[in-house]
This record gives sequence, C-alpha cells and structure tokens, in this order.
Amino acid sequence: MADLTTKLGPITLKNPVMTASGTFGYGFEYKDYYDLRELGAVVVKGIATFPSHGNPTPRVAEVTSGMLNAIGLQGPGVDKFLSGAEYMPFLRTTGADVIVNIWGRTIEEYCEVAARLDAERTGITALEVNISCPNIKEGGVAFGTDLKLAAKVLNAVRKSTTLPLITKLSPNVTNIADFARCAEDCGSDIISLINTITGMAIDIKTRRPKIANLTGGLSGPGIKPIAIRMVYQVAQAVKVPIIGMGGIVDGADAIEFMLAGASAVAVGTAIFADPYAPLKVIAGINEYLDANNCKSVSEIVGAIRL
Amino acid sequence: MADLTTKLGPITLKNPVMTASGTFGYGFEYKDYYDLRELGAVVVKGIATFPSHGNPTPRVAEVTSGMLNAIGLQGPGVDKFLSGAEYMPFLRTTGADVIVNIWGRTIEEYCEVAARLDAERTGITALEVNISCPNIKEGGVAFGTDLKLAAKVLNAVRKSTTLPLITKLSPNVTNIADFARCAEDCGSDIISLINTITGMAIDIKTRRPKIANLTGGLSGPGIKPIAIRMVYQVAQAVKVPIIGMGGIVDGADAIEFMLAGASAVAVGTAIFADPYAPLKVIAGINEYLDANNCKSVSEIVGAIRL
Amino acid sequence: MKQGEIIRNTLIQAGYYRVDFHAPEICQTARPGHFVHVRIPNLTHRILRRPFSICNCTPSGNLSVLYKTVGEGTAALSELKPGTVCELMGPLGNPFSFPKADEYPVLVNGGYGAAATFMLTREAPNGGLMLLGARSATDLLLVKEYQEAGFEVRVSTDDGSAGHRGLVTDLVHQVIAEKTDRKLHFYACGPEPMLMALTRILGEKNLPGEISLDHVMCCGVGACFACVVKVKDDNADGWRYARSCKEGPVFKAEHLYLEQ
Amino acid sequence: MKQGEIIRNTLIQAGYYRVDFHAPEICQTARPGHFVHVRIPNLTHRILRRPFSICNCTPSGNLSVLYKTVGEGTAALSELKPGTVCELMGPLGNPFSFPKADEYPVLVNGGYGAAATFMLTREAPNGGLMLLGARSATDLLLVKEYQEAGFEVRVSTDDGSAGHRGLVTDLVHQVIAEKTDRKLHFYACGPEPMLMALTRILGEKNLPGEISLDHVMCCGVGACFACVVKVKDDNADGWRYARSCKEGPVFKAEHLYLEQ
Ligand SMILES: Cc1cc2nc3c(=O)[nH]c(=O)nc-3n(C[C@H](O)[C@H](O)[C@H](O)COP(=O)(O)OP(=O)(O)OC[C@H]3O[C@@H](n4cnc5c(N)ncnc54)[C@H](O)[C@@H]3O)c2cc1C
Ligand SMILES: Cc1cc2nc3c(=O)[nH]c(=O)nc-3n(C[C@H](O)[C@H](O)[C@H](O)COP(=O)(O)OP(=O)(O)OC[C@H]3O[C@@H](n4cnc5c(N)ncnc54)[C@H](O)[C@@H]3O)c2cc1C
Ligand SMILES: Cc1cc2nc3c(=O)[nH]c(=O)nc-3n(C[C@H](O)[C@H](O)[C@H](O)COP(=O)(O)O)c2cc1C
Ligand SMILES: Cc1cc2nc3c(=O)[nH]c(=O)nc-3n(C[C@H](O)[C@H](O)[C@H](O)COP(=O)(O)O)c2cc1C
Ligand code: FES
Ligand code: FES
Repeated sequence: MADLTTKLGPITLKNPVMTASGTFGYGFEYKDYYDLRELGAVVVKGIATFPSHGNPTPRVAEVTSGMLNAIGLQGPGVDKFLSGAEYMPFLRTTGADVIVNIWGRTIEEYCEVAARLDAERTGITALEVNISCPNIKEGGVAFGTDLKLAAKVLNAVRKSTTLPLITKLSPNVTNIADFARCAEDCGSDIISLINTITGMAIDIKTRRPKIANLTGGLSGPGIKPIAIRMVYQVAQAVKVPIIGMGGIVDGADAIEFMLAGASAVAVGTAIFADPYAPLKVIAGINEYLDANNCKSVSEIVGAIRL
Repeated sequence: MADLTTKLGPITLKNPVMTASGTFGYGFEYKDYYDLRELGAVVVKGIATFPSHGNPTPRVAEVTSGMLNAIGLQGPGVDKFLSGAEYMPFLRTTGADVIVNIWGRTIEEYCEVAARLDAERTGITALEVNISCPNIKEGGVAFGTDLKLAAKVLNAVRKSTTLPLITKLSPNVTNIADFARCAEDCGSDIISLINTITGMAIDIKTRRPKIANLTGGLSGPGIKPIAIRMVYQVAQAVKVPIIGMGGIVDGADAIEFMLAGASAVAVGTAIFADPYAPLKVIAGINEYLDANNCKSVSEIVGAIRL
Repeated sequence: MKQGEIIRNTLIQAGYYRVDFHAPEICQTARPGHFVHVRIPNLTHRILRRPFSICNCTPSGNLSVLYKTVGEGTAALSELKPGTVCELMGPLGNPFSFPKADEYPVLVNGGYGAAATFMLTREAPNGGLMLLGARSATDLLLVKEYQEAGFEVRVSTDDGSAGHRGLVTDLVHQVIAEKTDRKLHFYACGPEPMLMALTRILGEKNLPGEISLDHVMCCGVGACFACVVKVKDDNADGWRYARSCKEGPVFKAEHLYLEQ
Repeated sequence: MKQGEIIRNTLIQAGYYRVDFHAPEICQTARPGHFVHVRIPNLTHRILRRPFSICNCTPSGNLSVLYKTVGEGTAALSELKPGTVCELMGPLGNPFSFPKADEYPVLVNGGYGAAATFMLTREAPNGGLMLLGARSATDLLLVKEYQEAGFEVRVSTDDGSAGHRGLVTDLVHQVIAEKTDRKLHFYACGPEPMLMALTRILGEKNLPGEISLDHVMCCGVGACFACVVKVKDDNADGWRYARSCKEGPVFKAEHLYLEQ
C-alpha cells in the first residue's frame, strides 16, 4: 500500500481525492454512506454572503455522457453555513478536511465571504474561489473569463484571508494558462480546474431550452479529454499545485489527471451515479500505485512520458 | 414530405445535411455505399497548396462518447486534388454539390489554394476556410483563436476568390460571437461551426499521450451541448446563415442545431459508426417536419422558444 | 452500494412494465411514497440514475416498481433480463404520512402515480377510495390490485373509454360533495398539472392532502439542488426552493407554493 | 447497413472467444486478410466500430471471428447472446494475394493473428506451413484447425510450455535454412514487433512476404487517415502514409518503410 499523503502547497491531505463543489452538498447528505474522513477533503457547495434561491427550474438536463446544470448557486449563505446544524458545525464534528467553495456577485462580496470564513476558520482547511460566476457590476462577463477582472477579485480575496487559497478556473477561455498564471501571481496557493463548460440543450418537442437558464455547465465523463488537456497546459505554466477534475469516474481517470500534472483530484458528477465513487477512486489509485511499484502518490504527478 | 431545399446565402442545396470535412474523405471512399447526390453537399477533407504527410501515429484515440484526432491534415495537395481520378474529377461525375475545405500554414498559402480552386471551379459549390490551423509565421497561435489573425486571413481569402465562402470557426475561444462577427465582417457568406475542441488523453499503462501529437481535437456526441450553445450564440450575433455541427448522430440532433439557429448541419464522427448516418439524419429531419406540420425546413431555423 | 437482482421484468400492459428486484434491505424500511434510485447498467452513455416510486414490497424482500417507457432509460430497463443485478439507492425521500384511524384516505392518481400510493393500502386497514385518471382505458393501472386491497376505485378517462369522461379532478369534486360525513385526507401522485389543480381545490376547500411530485433528479439525497420545488416559507419572498428528493417527493399540499 | 445475427459466441480458451455471424453477403466475397468492422451495440458510450479479421466463412453464410478480450469493446462483444444482430461493414481491406501453385506458403502468426491467415488454407490446396508464436501454450490458437486443413504447424512459446522456447522468428530462420528447395512465400499477422522483425528478415534474405497490420481505425474505408502506416514511396521523402484499412491491412513486406 503506497503512501497517499498529498501535499498541496500549504496544506496536507491524507489522500488526493476530494469531492467537487456542488456535487456533494455539505457532506451532511452523505453522512450515512461513509465516514467523511475517508476522503482527502470534502469540498462544499459554493457559499456566498447571502442566502440564495438559485435559478428557476429545470436546472439540469442529462446529455450524452454528461449533464448540464444551472443550479445557480442555491445556498444558505455564510451565516447559516457557519451556524446551521447540517453545515459547518456538522462538518467540524466529522474531523474531515473541509474546503469551502466561495462566490460572489461583486468583488466586495467575494472578500466578505472570505473574511467571514477566515474569522471562524476552525475546521476549514482551505477556501476555493469559484471565479466562474457572472460579474454583475462590470457588465455580466464572468470573472473567470476576463483576465483583468480575475486579477482584481483574486488579489482582493487574497488580502481578505490568510487561509490557504485555491483558485478554481473556468474552462471557457481561449488560453487557460494565462488564467493559471494570473491566479498564481495573485497569490493563490493551489489551482483547481476545470469548472463546467458552458453548453445548451433544446427539447425538440417543446422547442424550449432544457435548462430554464438557457445555458448550463457541462460536466461528466464527456469533458475529461478537455480537462486533461487544460490540466496539462496549466501544469506547464505554473509552479503551484493543481487539483484536477472533470469527468473522473474511476481510479484510471484520476491517474490520467495526475500524470498530466494534477497533485490531487476531485470527483463530481460521478457521485450522482455512485455516491461511493470517490472511495472507489481512492482504491483505484492505490491499486495502480501498487501495481507500478510506486511508494508514494507524488511519484506519478506530472509523470507523463513525452 | 416537407421541402428540404436549403438556401445558404448565395448557395442553394437540395437538403440541409452535409458531411463534415475530414470524416468523409473525398466522397470517393463512400461511392459504393450510396449516391452522393442524396447529400445536401459533400464537404471534402482539408486541401492545401502542397501534399502533406500529416502527423505521426497514433493519430486517433477513442474517448467516452467521442474521439480525439490529430490527423494533421494529410492530403494530396491542390494539384492532385484537381487532377487525381479519386478526387475532384470523380466528384464532378457524381453531380453532387461539393464544398472544398481549405487550409494553409500562412496567409499566402490560404490565398493560393483558394485562387487555384477558384480557377478550376467547375463542380465546386463553395469553399470552407478552416481557420483552426496553427499559424507558423506568427508564433504558432491558431488563426482561429486570434481575432486579428483571423481577420487577416479571411480578408485575404475573400480577395482571392469569388466562390461562396464558408468560414469554419474554432470552438477553442472565450467568445465565439466575436469570431463570428469577424467572419461576417470579412465577407464570409456562411459560417460553419464547431471544429473540434482541443483535448488530450494519456495511456496510464505506458504513461504516454494517446495521440502522438500530444493533443488532438475532440469530436462526437459528447461535444454536442457545447456546439449547440455556440451555434445559438453565433445566431444571435450575425446575419449570415450557419452550418451547425458537433456530435450529430440522428435527425433529432440536427433539429436541435436548427432550432438553435443553424440553417444546415454537417455529420462528422457519426459516419465512422455508420456511413449511412447522413442519410438517416435527412430522413429524421423529414419525419420531424411532417410530424410538426412544417412545409419547409426553413421554418424551424432559429425556432427555439425562449 | 445496495444491489437488487431482477426477479421479473415484464410488460403488464401497453407501455407499462413491472420490475421486481430482490432488495430485502430496502424493503425493510420502505414506506408509501418512498422511491428507489436505479442505476441502469445497459445504458453506458447515460450517467444519471432513474428514480421510481416503490410500488410494493413483499415479506420475502422483493421490491416492485411499475414503470412507463418514456425515454432511453426506461426503454433500456425494459430490456433487462431476470438475473441482472442493478445498483439501487433507497428507500429515499420523505414518504406519505401514516393514515390516521379517524381519517378516510382518498388517493388521487394519474398514470404511474397509482404505483406511488399503492403501499398506503396496507397502512389503511379500513380501506379508502382511489380516484384514477388516465388518457384512455388502456392506461389505467392497478385497478384490480387496489380493489383487492379493499379500496373503492373510481376512474376517469380523457376519451371516456372507461369511467367518467373528463378529468380526475371532476371526481375529486364529486367525492368532496358526497363524503361530507368523513374526515377526508388526500394522497396524490400523477402529472404535474393534475397535482396543481388538486392542490388548488384542497386549498379552496381547506382539506389536508399530500402530493408526490416527480422532478428530474441527480443525487437523490439532497446534495445537488437539481430537483427543487417552490414551497411556502416565511422569508421575505414568501417561498424557497425545497429539494424534492429529500424534503419531498411528498409535500403537504398546503406547503406548495403555487405560481399565479 | 449489412447485418449479422450472432449464431454462436463462446469462449474457446482462456481470454479468446469465437463469434459466428450469419452474414451471407459478406461471406460471398470474403478472402483471407479481409476484415469486418463491427458495431458493438451494448457499449453506448463508445462510438467507433471494432475491426476483426475474418477467420472463416461457411458455404451457408456464417462468418467467424476469433477475438481476444483486451478492452471494453471486446469485453462487451463477449457478452452478446446468440440472436443479437450486429451491424457489420465488410469485407474490407486489401486481402492476401492468392498463393501461387509453385510457391510454398509459410504463415507466421502471433496470438489472434492466426485467425487472419486461416482462410489461406483453402486457397493453398497443397498445404503449407504455419509458424505460431505465443506467450504460453494456453495462447496458441487454431493449431488443430490448421493441421486438419493440411498445414504443418510449428509453435514457439516465450515460456517454453509448448514447442520451441523463444521467438517465432527463430522458427522463421530454421524454415528458411531448411526449405531451401521450395519457393517460400510468407504471410504474417501478429504483434507489430514480431511483424517488423519478420519484415527485416525477409528484406535481408530477399524473400517475398505479405504482412497484415493492426492499426486503430475509424472509418475503415480510407476516408479519415486514422490508420496510416509508413510505406516506401518514390517521393522526395522516400515514404508516405498509406491507409491500412484500404491499402492494407495486408501490405507487401518490401513496401513497408522501416524506421531505423
Ligand atoms: C420520485 C419519483 C418517482 C417516480 N416514480 C415513477 C414510477 O413509479 N413509474 C414511472 O414510470 N416513472 C416514475 N418516475 C418518473 C421516472 O423517473 C422517469 O420516467 C424516468 O426517469 C425517465 O427516464 P428515461 O431515461 O426513460 O427518459 P428520458 O426522457 O430519456 O430521461 C432524460 C432525463 O430526464 C429524467 N426524467 C425524465 N422524465 C422524468 C420524470 N417524469 N421525473 C423525473 N425525472 C425524469 C431522467 O431521469 C433522465 O435524467 C418517478 C420520478 C420521480 C422523481
Ligand atoms: C485489420 C484488423 C484486424 C484485426 N483482427 C483481429 C482479430 O481477428 N481478433 C482480435 O482479437 N483482434 C483483432 N484486431 C484487433 C481488435 O480490433 C482490437 O483488439 C479491438 O478493437 C479492441 O477493442 P476494445 O474495445 O476491446 O479495446 P480498447 O483498448 O478499449 O479499444 C480502444 C480503441 O482502440 C482500438 N484498438 C485497440 N486495440 C486495437 C488493435 N490491436 N487494433 C486496432 N484497433 C485497436 C479499438 O478499436 C478502440 O477504438 C484487429 C485489428 C485490425 C485493425
Ligand atoms: C450540479 C453541479 C453543481 C455544481 N456546483 C458548483 C459550485 O457550487 N461551485 C463550483 O465551483 N463548482 C460547481 N460545480 C462544478 C464541479 O465542482 C466540477 O468543477 C465540474 O462538475 C466538473 O467535474 P465533474 O465532471 O467531475 O462533475 C457543480 C457541478 C455540478 C454538476
Ligand atoms: C478524423 C477527423 C478529421 C477531421 N478533419 C478536418 C479537416 O480536414 N478540416 C476541418 O475543417 N475539420 C476537420 N474535422 C472536424 C470536423 O469536420 C467537425 O468539425 C468536427 O469533427 C465536429 O463534428 P462531429 O462531432 O460531428 O465529428 C475532422 C474531424 C475528424 C473527427
Ligand atoms: S436530486 Fe440532488 S438535491 Fe435532489
Ligand atoms: S480507418 Fe479511416 S482511413 Fe483507415
């Protein structure tokens, strides 16, 4: 059995497999399935300063080897997240590593939620900044697809907290490496990618979009080759460690991400097919490492042979 | 039986279903399967001024609900294309509408191949300019991911031919609408999209990239939601007609593209699973139109209900 | 993951199938209104589970589902042979409440909704009434089974091929007018327009009811917010989105927030 | 599209299966070295066909394929039951040449390569020699069948569990040394390193041979340039990429361009 301990810049996890934000709720929903400490970390659904209804329904549509979602970041808001029994207080009792995914509609909101979590940081291992949200003040373009806006929000969040910062990149850009370098320059300790790819589906019977929001984010096995490519490109561009995700279903998928340069991975949509998917990924990584005589999981990070 | 006649700016096709460049060779390879005149048009594999070996092997890798390819535009070159028995001379005998996909490594090469085809245009219905090729002179960035380069090449090609011009857009950009507007402004009569999305896959046994070229283009059913979204965005941005493609397998897929705003569609990767796929798509469109009491296929173009 | 071996999987009437899984663990705690989330193994390009109401459970641990083939998933399910083992999550969701001794249960169902309420027949030993709406006589499900379980069944069809010609809500009005001596308690599952119409009637008449809603689901356990339904809330907006997989699929009719 | 109903599909030895399709149209024109491109219906997240050599064809129109389960597609194929109908494209490719009366055919095979050359036994009425290499005795395929068809079979195994311990190319050297009185013509199919070694030997000894290569394919008909192989050419580079689905899978050994 190889050593799965995973060092990601300032943080150390017991293994490299976490849940992808938005696909594992707040951990609470899966508490009867397994001990959350088996996971490298629990990454919770995006948290904002305010409680949020999210988008109108339908919010999801299944597509070939994937799904579209436009949940629209429904959530309890940071106050309830820090106080409600099924949120952070519950997570603290589990002893699991917790990464809190954060978002805002303005730079100020990003900073505020970061600062609030910083102030009550017990049990929080890191913050993950989701910059794929539409910016409302500056014309609705997503923070994560505009380099200048991305730099602004990331610099500001960096000043709002001393917690380890993960920046989660949007794949909906021409050059992902530019955004990775931007995140690194702005003081991110870790980079995670990919978030969902903007897609659309139309019901040909009703002629209506299958997602009330018109477009939604594509996730699942179909996007893996795009995610692997982007993780590779980012690994060539920056020195900070990478959390890779996008379509991971099994250990082999995770290994592929790690060979491309990811130090850790997150399992998202696959959890809907199988809540135990993250544990199966851990087991699969272990088997691969053993079969390949690797003593430590770090040996395979970036170990693609060109 | 509805009227399938399809007007695309300056050209009129008997139906809206063509083959996607690179997936149907030069038509010749499928001549024993069916009469090529059954197709809206045959779009041939990309042609350059020179014969080209293409990339080293392996060039393709199957992935979940899709495939990666880096054929690297192997081809006979324009001279042989115009004279060789299995190329244009064969196509002329079929009476099918023929669209010639063209590419180059420099702006000059694009113009030269366009001019050569213009000069021997008998049987050529239109040219499709593939701008997803890496530019060699200007630092290797793809023409299709840099607005200034795209404008340069498209303006130059426009001056080299009076044949109807289709510009084929790359999906590997932050804002596809910008590129569509650029193509329209540069005099393109029609816009086609999407080309493949850059992806990567790694063999975890050998740790080598599954594509010798490292990255390849992702195609097939998995990319359809991204393609539909981009077709919709382009349809909102320009007035010229659109040829939609990306993951079309059946009539329902084609209808989805047309509702999003495509006036015609191309079937690519699905041909590998079933050479008859384009004909099945035509039949499927017909059935849908009949079932929905549409007299003409044009009725459903852009007919999404918001 | 819990496993369920398919014991039978047969067409019961045009378009409708019954599949029985051997799933003793799920049967132990299953209640009317609960659902199972089924992973369909022979559909490898589809990634989500399919939710189905638990129609019945036998003491020997066989769990039956009645399903209509509407798309790729249900078509693929219908092709599975006995012996196939499926992964099941369940029992999931918030079930119907236990019928109270002093109440008269009135079930209002459309299509396969009849499956969702069937186990209530066990928990209502004094019987009750089942109102079943369908397009046509051939779409009526479980009529004999409800009768055998001691329930009176009244049906309506759109085309008049069986029972009342018209909507099942017409029958609801009739029953309300007729059973003035009973404390009625409604339980319903079916197409959303029917459920919304029923909710309105119950609101107007101030009658208690529980409504089981079918929304597209991903996680099935309350983690993803895919399946939400507007329910009344005392926040500023007067409503919130409740997760129908966890807080539902059964909601109290008076909690549902109806759009104007 | 041509259809082939599965008549049988059985494990023949550890890891190897034989599937018979009823495909009379393909059988009519199939020759040794031809392949069929099979669409595997129960693998809906995989979009490409799988190519397999046509191992044999019966007068009644049954086409058999021997296959090794190496990945998802072949595993899914092995689960198909008789009665399943598959879409087949074929016969595809450039087959082996007809053995000439004055030549002595020597087949050199590794693993399932033995299937690709099997129909040559029909076209070589005077028999011939089959050299078969495998990892171990349990990987040897079709030995009895070749013998019954009048071919002498010599085997080599990596582990010495049957025949010569070592490489099949050792047997090639032996045969060349031994059969100096015959006009040898080689036909080969198997793992690429073995085929390349054989090509080198044939080049050195100036002996004729035909090599069937397995490259990943998409279209199978020469349209996509996925499956290319370097062959000699009189252009400036001395080579070009030939499409192995159309110009191959069988190439003349002397045409193959070997990298240094
Ligand atoms: C709590 C609950 C209980 C249900 N009980 C039953 C039952 O007892 N019998 C029965 O026949 N059906 C029942 N349904 C509906 C059933 O889940 C759908 O018919 C089924 O998911 C359709 O799958 P498909 O692949 O055939 O259809 P497709 O249209 O191809 O499915 C596409 C996607 O939409 C989802 N979807 C489509 N229709 C529905 C729907 N009505 N509800 C939820 N998701 C849907 C699918 O799960 C899938 O993710 C229930 C649904 C819910 C939420
Ligand atoms: C002309 C020809 C004849 C063949 N004849 C036989 C035969 O008679 N018996 C037999 O067992 N196998 C034969 N093969 C190999 C067979 O095609 C592969 O074993 C099979 O495609 C593997 O599919 P998979 O999904 O199980 O493997 P996976 O590894 O999951 O397949 C992934 C992808 O790679 C392709 N692939 C993988 N291995 C090969 C290979 N060796 N050759 C070509 N494509 C490959 C698959 O088709 C698929 O597209 C032949 C191949 C060719 C080209
Ligand atoms: C239903 C759903 C909700 C999501 N919510 C969030 C979120 O709140 N914040 C975030 O950063 N990413 C969110 N994501 C994106 C995932 O975390 C992940 O980046 C993406 O789904 C790709 O991984 P996958 O293919 O394994 O799902 C969500 C994805 C899904 C499917
Ligand atoms: C093997 C292969 C070769 C291709 N070659 C070309 C090409 O020469 N020129 C071009 O513009 N597009 C080429 N394409 C892109 C297709 O024309 C099409 O845009 C893309 O594959 C998306 O459609 P699909 O998902 O239906 O295949 C190629 C695609 C494939 C799979
Ligand atoms: S399906 Fe995920 S919250 Fe209900
Ligand atoms: S597989 Fe397409 S050219 Fe050979």
